[in-house]
Amino acid sequence: MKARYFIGGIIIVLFLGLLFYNFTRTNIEYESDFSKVMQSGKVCKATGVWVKEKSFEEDIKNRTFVFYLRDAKNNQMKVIYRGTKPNNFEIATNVVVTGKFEDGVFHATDVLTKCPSKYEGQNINTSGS
Amino acid sequence: MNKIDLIVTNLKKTFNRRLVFDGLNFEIKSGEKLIITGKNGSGKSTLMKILAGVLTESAGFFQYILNDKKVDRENIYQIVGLVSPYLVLYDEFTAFENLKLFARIRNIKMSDEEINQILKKVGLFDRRNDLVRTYSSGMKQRIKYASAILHNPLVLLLDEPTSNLDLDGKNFVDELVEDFRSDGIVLVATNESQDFKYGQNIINLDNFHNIQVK
Amino acid sequence: MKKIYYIFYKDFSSELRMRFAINALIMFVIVAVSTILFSLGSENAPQNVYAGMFWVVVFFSAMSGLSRTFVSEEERGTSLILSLIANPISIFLGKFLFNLVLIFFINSIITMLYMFLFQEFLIKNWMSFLLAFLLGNFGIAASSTIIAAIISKANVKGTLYPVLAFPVLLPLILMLIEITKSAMEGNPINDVEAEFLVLVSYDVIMITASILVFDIIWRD
Amino acid sequence: MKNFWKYFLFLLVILVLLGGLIPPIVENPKSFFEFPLIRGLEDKARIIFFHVPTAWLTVLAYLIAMYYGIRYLKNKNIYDDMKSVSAAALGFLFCILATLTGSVWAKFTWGSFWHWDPRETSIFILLLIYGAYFALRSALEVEEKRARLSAIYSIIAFLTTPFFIFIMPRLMIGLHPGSLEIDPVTGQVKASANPVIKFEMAANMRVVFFISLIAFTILFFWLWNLSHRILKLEYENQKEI
Repeated sequence: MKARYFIGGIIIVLFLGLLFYNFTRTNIEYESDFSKVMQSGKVCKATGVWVKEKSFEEDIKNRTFVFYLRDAKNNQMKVIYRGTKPNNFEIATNVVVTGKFEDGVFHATDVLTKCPSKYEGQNINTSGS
Repeated sequence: MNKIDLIVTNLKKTFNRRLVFDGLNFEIKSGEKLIITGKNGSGKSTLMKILAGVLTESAGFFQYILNDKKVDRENIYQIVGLVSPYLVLYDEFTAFENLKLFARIRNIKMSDEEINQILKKVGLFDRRNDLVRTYSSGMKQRIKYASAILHNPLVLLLDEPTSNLDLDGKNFVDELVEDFRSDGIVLVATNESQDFKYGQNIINLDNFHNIQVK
Repeated sequence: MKKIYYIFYKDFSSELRMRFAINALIMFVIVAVSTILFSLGSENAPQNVYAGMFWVVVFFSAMSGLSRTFVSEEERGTSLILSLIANPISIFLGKFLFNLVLIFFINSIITMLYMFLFQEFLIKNWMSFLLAFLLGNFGIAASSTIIAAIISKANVKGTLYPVLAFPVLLPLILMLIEITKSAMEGNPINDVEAEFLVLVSYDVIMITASILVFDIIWRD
Repeated sequence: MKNFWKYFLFLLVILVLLGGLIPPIVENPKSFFEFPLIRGLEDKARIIFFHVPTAWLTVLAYLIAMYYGIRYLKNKNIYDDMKSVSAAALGFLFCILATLTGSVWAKFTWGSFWHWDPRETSIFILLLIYGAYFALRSALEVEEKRARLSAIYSIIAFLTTPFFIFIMPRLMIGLHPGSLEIDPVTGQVKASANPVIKFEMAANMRVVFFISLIAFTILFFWLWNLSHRILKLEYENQKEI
């Protein structure tokens, strides 16, 4: 009786361990290299920084939002999002887009912005944003 | 010859804050037969279900000891046969199919002939291929006996053994209890005074009912 | 092992005679799929929506059929005789086996209906879809059997079942949707290797936990 | 010192209210009584003193409810079930509070009430589990059965939570601090700054934050203690009739 709970407990802990090992081992696939995004043609999550110099276009009538992203290697990519501009797009440090690269444009189904999350003063210069 | 003991120590059952019984102590050995009596609602059926291992007690404990070895809770079903008014068989199957299924699930080898023998014994042989759904209450009582003795149990728990039975059926129960294996235990829960002949000792559950919990 | 098989066999032949679950299940699937069909009309929804809707139908058909094995025993009062002839573990595994067969049957029907009715439901990597189908059915059967055992002891059984099962089945369903999406895009199985590991862990953890706690549920 | 904890709690709550709401938020904090300005957050940063403790208690209460559930299964002592259910009830309350405070804040900071960010999703699932737990309890009339089955459900539901921790980041990117994000400079995936774990919080904010965490925890145990004692009294009262 007691032995059964013991063995069962060990099995459960073992597989929870496997789960966490698996979690730490595999990267969560946010593609940060745009050259790969452009080649693959698959649905993926891509991440980059908004190119402020090229600004953005917003078409409220057709609900489209167009902007440019660049990755760490300075590859730039045009993104078309069928939706409205996220609220704090301008102050975002980082943009994540979900979608597919087709005909030279990235068609995003989802755009997420990450904001600065440090509860510290701004005297540290946050470059990149 | 097997040796079986049943030890009941300080057994207590409460049901939704209501005390059913408390401080129940007794011990019976191979060959002994015990009558359990008490008013309606005194917990006779509850005690029978607890001893059959299908209901959990609230406190205290009971233990079957087979040939000096404790019987695991999970294996009580192998040595116990229960007849109870609460027992309902699968009524979409015939009597024969029910017994055949039970034998298979219990993993005991039984030929169709042996099952027919048991059906003859309880007087259902002629109706063995009818669905249990079509049975009268007396016949349902008889098929319960068949399922209780199918695996030749060491412990026979009979709750209201003669209810719904005709004279012929009562004679069958008399015979069954009389001729029950000499190394076995029989417990009979009843209020019918004519059933008191089945056992030597009587426990009245009413005596265990009024104890106040501290 | 034999005991488990015969408990399954008992439920199976009982189902053949009484049709507790199967008729309702098939009707449910037909109703659900045709509702989706009507609501889409001639519009083409994006591909991954079909992957999601496939598992949604699977989840709700599981919710409408898999509780019957325990609920019918409890409603008819036959659980007493069952616990008198077998130990709790065999009972659980027998019922689990029955639910496993049932869900395989019903999900095969759903898959065929989907392939037949929705052109967009096109699986390009059958290997990974079938493996997900296999592991997914196992997990759904495991979780829904133990939840059904809990439900069968309660007063209101029907509405409570999906409420209790949803949080437990959600991680499984989410993973299955991810794998199905990937299979529909024709990605190799390695892409969703991690998801498969999660499925396996889920299946093992759920079945182990169920076996451990079942006898506490079963004995009144 | 019979009422030590009550006075202590009172003191802490006053401290948290004063410390959390009064200090002005300035660009370059000079004195200890000024909080740093965080761009995009401004005054909304104060939520951390109230939102995080409620979220923490939601989880703590669940663990306590499960612990006493398991104890009930072992000892069959109905008082353990009372402790379990009152912890769960408080957990449910704090869960609702955490969801509401979070979603109101999200409306003003992230733009809408709900984003399905991993942590929002997990609190939603916890809300569902708590809801299911109470739905199950209300459907069971026999006390012993209710205690037993709800304890078992809490265990089974708990076993699925590690899966969410794994699954969520694969399905959606986190907005909460501490969730995974992509470093804008290197492009690598990394866990973002977690103000709770990594203490990337100004020192004076940290003091208020931890006082608040302690105060909320004491408040929880006080409420829990009261509610399971009430249940026990009611139970004994009914038994005498």
